[in-house]
Amino acid sequence: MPEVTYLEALRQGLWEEMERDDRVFILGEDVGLYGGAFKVTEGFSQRFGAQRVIDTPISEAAIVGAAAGAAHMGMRPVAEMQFIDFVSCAYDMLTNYVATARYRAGLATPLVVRGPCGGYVRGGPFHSQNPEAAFFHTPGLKIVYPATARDAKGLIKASIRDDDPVLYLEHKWLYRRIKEQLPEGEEIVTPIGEARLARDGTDLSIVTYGATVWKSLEAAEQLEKEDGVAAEVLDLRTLLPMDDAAIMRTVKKTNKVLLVHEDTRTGGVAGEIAARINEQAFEWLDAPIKRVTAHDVPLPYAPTLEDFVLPQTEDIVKAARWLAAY
Amino acid sequence: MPEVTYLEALRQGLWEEMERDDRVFILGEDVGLYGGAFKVTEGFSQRFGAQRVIDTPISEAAIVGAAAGAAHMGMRPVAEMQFIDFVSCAYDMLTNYVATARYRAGLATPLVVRGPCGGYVRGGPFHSQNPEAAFFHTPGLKIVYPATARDAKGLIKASIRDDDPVLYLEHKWLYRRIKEQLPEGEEIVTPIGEARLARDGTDLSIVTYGATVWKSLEAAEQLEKEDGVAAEVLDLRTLLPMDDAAIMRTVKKTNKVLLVHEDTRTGGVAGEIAARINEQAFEWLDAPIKRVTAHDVPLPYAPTLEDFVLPQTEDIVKAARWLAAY
Amino acid sequence: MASRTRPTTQSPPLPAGLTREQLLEIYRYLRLTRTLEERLTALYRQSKVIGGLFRSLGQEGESVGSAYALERGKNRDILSPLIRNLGSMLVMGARPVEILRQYMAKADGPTRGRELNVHFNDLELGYLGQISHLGDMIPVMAGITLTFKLRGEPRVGLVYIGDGGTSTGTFHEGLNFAAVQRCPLVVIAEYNRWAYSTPPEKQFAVKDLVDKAKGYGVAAATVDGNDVLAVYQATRLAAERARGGAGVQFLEVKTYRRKGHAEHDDQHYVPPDELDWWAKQNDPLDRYVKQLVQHDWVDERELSDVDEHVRVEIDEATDACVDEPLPQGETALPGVYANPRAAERLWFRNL
Amino acid sequence: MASRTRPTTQSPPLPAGLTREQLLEIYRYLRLTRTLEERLTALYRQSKVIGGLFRSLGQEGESVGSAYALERGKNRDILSPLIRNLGSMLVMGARPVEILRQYMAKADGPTRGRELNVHFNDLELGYLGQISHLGDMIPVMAGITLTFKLRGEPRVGLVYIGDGGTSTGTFHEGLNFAAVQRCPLVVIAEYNRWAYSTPPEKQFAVKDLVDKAKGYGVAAATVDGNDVLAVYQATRLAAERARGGAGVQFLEVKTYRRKGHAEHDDQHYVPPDELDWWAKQNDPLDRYVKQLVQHDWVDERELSDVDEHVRVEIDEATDACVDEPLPQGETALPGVYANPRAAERLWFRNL
Ligand SMILES: Cc1ncc(C[n+]2csc(CCOP(=O)(O)OP(=O)(O)O)c2C)c(N)n1
Ligand SMILES: Cc1ncc(C[n+]2csc(CCOP(=O)(O)OP(=O)(O)O)c2C)c(N)n1
Ligand SMILES: [Mg+2]
Ligand SMILES: [Mg+2]
Repeated sequence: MPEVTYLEALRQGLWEEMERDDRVFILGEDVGLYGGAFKVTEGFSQRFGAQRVIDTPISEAAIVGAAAGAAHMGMRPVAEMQFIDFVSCAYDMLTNYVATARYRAGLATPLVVRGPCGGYVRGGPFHSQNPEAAFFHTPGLKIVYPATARDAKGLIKASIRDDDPVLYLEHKWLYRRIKEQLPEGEEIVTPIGEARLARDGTDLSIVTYGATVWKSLEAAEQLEKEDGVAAEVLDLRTLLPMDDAAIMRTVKKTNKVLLVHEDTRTGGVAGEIAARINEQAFEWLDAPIKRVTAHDVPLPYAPTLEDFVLPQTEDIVKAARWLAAY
Repeated sequence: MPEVTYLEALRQGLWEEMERDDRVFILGEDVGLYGGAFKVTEGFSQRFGAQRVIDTPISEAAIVGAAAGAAHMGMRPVAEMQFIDFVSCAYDMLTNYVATARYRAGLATPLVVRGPCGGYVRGGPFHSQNPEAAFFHTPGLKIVYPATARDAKGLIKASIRDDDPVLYLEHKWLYRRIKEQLPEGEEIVTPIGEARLARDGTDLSIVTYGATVWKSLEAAEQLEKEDGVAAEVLDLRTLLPMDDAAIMRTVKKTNKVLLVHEDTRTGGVAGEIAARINEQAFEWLDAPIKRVTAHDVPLPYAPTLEDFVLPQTEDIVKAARWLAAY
Repeated sequence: MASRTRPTTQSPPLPAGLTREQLLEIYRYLRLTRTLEERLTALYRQSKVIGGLFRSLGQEGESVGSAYALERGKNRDILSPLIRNLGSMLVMGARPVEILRQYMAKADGPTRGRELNVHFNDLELGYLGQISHLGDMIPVMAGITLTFKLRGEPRVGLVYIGDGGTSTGTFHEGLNFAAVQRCPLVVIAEYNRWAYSTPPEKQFAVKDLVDKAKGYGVAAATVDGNDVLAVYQATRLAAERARGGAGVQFLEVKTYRRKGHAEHDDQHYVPPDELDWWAKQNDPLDRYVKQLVQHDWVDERELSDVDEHVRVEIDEATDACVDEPLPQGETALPGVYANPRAAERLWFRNL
Repeated sequence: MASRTRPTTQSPPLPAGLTREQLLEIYRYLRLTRTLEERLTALYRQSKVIGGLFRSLGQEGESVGSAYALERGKNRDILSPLIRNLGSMLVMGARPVEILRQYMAKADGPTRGRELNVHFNDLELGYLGQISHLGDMIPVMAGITLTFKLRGEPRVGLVYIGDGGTSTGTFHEGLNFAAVQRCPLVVIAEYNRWAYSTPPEKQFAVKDLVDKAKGYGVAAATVDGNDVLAVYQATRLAAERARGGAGVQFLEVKTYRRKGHAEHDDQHYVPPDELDWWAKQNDPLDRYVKQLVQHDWVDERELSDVDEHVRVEIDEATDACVDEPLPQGETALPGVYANPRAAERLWFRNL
């Protein structure tokens, strides 16, 4: 079985869907001959032609709006944001037009907006964002955030096939860092809305997604070795709709929860998860729900600052120890 | 003491600040001779001239961006969104440019973005929104949301005087519905960041803001009369930064919390509050934190639908009873 | 009927390649639009219309004339109307009873009470309702027409934008995108003197909207918006060019908004005699009727027959729906997703 | 020195109202820009520059020429540079050591490691760093220049936008806003053939950027961006017009981006001999030097003196900061608000 990176897995998923379904097409800035800023669509233009891999002007609102129009007509557009930070320019279009189209007016709007997000790469405040919280509040959208190569592939395929608009967040720190053996020939489709148990444990649960899945796994290893604490790690994979059942399962099993995300704290997704656990499993809690997140600042550029602001493995370890001892 | 509406109180506050400080100016669509879609700036253009009450093109991003530029130069701009729903078009400008300016670059950006928000008025999905959750996740912004005439006045004055950018949310259902006696001559300035105890109680705490403060007070009356339950009502007034101390005070007093907001549930502000209570007062909780919110749908137009989707007094009563009995 | 009394050979040549029946049909749509809006005004005063009421008085000509120039039928051309393009929707096949139901938020309305005024669609018939955020429909229509082009379908799209709406970023991004892609899109820019209370001088620094087309490299023209047949002809030409592969066509229609932004607006900002002049000297229906009659294309009795039919039609439509129920509250919940994960719970009502 | 050997009366008239000293100063800024970027490239290869490196090779002329046309000093004109306007910032008074520190994320850099490359400001000196989101600085500069106008200050603003950046909604909204308000704003639109890998044909359907000005009702002109003095003169004229109350001035500069979008970009999409032609035939420094020397405005030794001084200056600046520390982690926290409610807690590190 060949070993593929997270980025290559995503690329494969996109490629296979383009081969399978000629309604699928790609649009975005520099996605054509250049192959995209991170080379996710490298070779696509050569294979599928300029009609199906469309270089656009620097117009995120138009990219998303045009994708919506095409989706209404039965196409399956995949819109790339060069960096996900620029999806903020399409905020109105995505939340007001796209997300409400079915509810308001019965319009089918199957589209995918995808792009590189996340920090740990010294990208500074505008090339490192995690935009999930801004869109998490939008009924009608789905949001997926793969942490593994397998899910990078499985979720892009599921997103393209889904009949709802999906925001697909891919972590640029994982692009080339994560490798996995993926079977050739097997069709990998990760169901949207299902979390993944990334590590079994009994003493406490770490609920997380994206890059911090890996930090959490590292922390869990360390806890096991150094403290004999067995931490369970739940990788949410889909943020909207959220897999409450999987969350409650792990809470009810370990009775202690640590919520971890890379995004800033106030208004982040962890708040919603905390509220849901409270509502659905309050009596099972043996300790307060804890959060490990970024600090509430724009993400700074200097490595020392970025490392300080973003959650690190040792932060997770520390919080988990506190919980374990509670 | 004259009785003034919420809208008139806001108007007075704006007017007084314009009189007091000639760096203050207003810009927005139809704010000049027309006086704004809801007549908040009626008469301002006549008094202060077209240079200080500027009618703009339909360009929310430019309105907010230009306000930022003027603020850098020492002005105190107040930008009106005709309906707050359109602030989504300035999402990038407000979150990326305005909110980060001080942190990134030490730029002073004292500006106010204000506009009518909220439902219960049959405005349909695009004239009824509550945008706080989208901006609540933005370090660098402040968000205020008055529920009373006094605070409508006191918070607009505080917002204009604040050295940080403030999103001032005014509820259009309250505009002419709420009246209050306000002393003439007294300077009313409501400190940003301080919640208000709207009603004293001992059995449970309702934490809320905006229009649902009134629904909560109504519910509390009913609970008192019908159940002998004494509900405390905390009006947050400022959402960002949040008054954790006031929240924890009431939680530690009553040990049961109901979070109420008009905004949709998933990703709403209540999630963050739940997480904070959990972190800061877990051991004081005698029952799960409950939420009463809108359903997770775009807000529909028909009165029957809107009333069903938005939280009503009876919903609060019902949830409070459940909590009281827990 | 009337035509029998005068053999067609004696009639002057018919304009714009239209038949007599078509001329009458255009008249019918004009009258239908105006009468329907008058009925809506009456219902608004009775508080039966729930939200705001937006009139197109004085602009019926450009709406009807431009829509009439499209290919209609199942899965043909598609237009995206604004609040003042009720006429365009009627031409594309929206029925008065749907409009009435929608304004009154009836359970059986096209959006089952979810959306207001003309915000609804029938993509097969060829109209896509706007959302409130001005400008957003331009990128969306760019995407629809991009699809026509990608698939090689001989269809065009048409999108309206107000003088005020041209100031939005989405107008710019969408028009530029469509221009680069040479989408078969007709953009109708409505110069109607007002954007709410804001006059063009405060909205842009060019004189005419057509000047804006120059920045996008698209074909452009201006037409008298209150001359129905001129609008029809100009749009027809634009649509055929777009259909033929000539890319985006920009058409400015000069017209005038004779009512306030919505019914609550008292128009105090309007110069006193302006309204009067447009009502008396430049009403699109009056002008059209004069043309029809002066050229002997139809006779007046035919027109009053239409008026009468329209009145009856609107009466019947009103009677059919005015007492219909509003939707049941619970119907507010489903349909947010095509594939919801599971039945939604009624959280707080389910304790 | 050199001037002593030839009395000025014998010199040909100096161009554009500039003195010999000014001509040399312009040369110094050009050389400083290029040399500083070369140094940054070296530091980038040594991994001392932390993020991406953006070069303005071939565009130094338009940056320096346009900025040099502004009134400089304390609280005079203000410009907002893009990543390829390092030269403009240097002209306004940014110091090479600040640029070096910023690129290397040093604690003593102008943003103390918070922001990257040229994203920093000194509003008193007259430069306002961009944010990454293209187009956003146009509305902001509209607001700055609106303030100049409201206060009656004789100051102008200048904002740069790339050929790609003109496709953004904020470009449109900001330019239109400034045009209506007749803000004293000069917009420099840089046609440099590329937006990342995207050529103008895929970015817009007009031929030249100056065509876009027509949609805004602003004065517009085009200038050869690689002719420093022409850019200086055109900008000077535009700035003086804006200062005089003539409203927004749009100036297209024709130039060419000779390096990739950033250092990592191998430019495989660039036609083979294009780079060569621009390097050999149309380098702004070469052209300027030729002008200076051919007209005998300065002599070559003066130029090599400048080169030498610049080299020393950059060496010293590099030495001064290359080994400086990065900021301490905790310094990441303060300064989000002018009036924070209370000291921020280090939540999860404070258990
Ligand atoms: C992005 C946005 N901002 C503000 C509004 C509020 N608004 C609704 S209609 C209108 C005026 C529209 O003027 P114009 O485009 O000329 O259309 P007209 O009413 O003349 O048909 C405004 C400002 C809106 N709908 N969308
Ligand atoms: C709104 C937005 N979308 C996308 C990007 C990513 N991006 C950065 S530079 C660039 C190309 C810019 O081209 P141009 O404006 O011509 O400037 P140049 O690089 O040629 O100086 C792109 C697409 C961005 N910075 N902002
Ligand atoms: Mg108009
Ligand atoms: Mg360029």
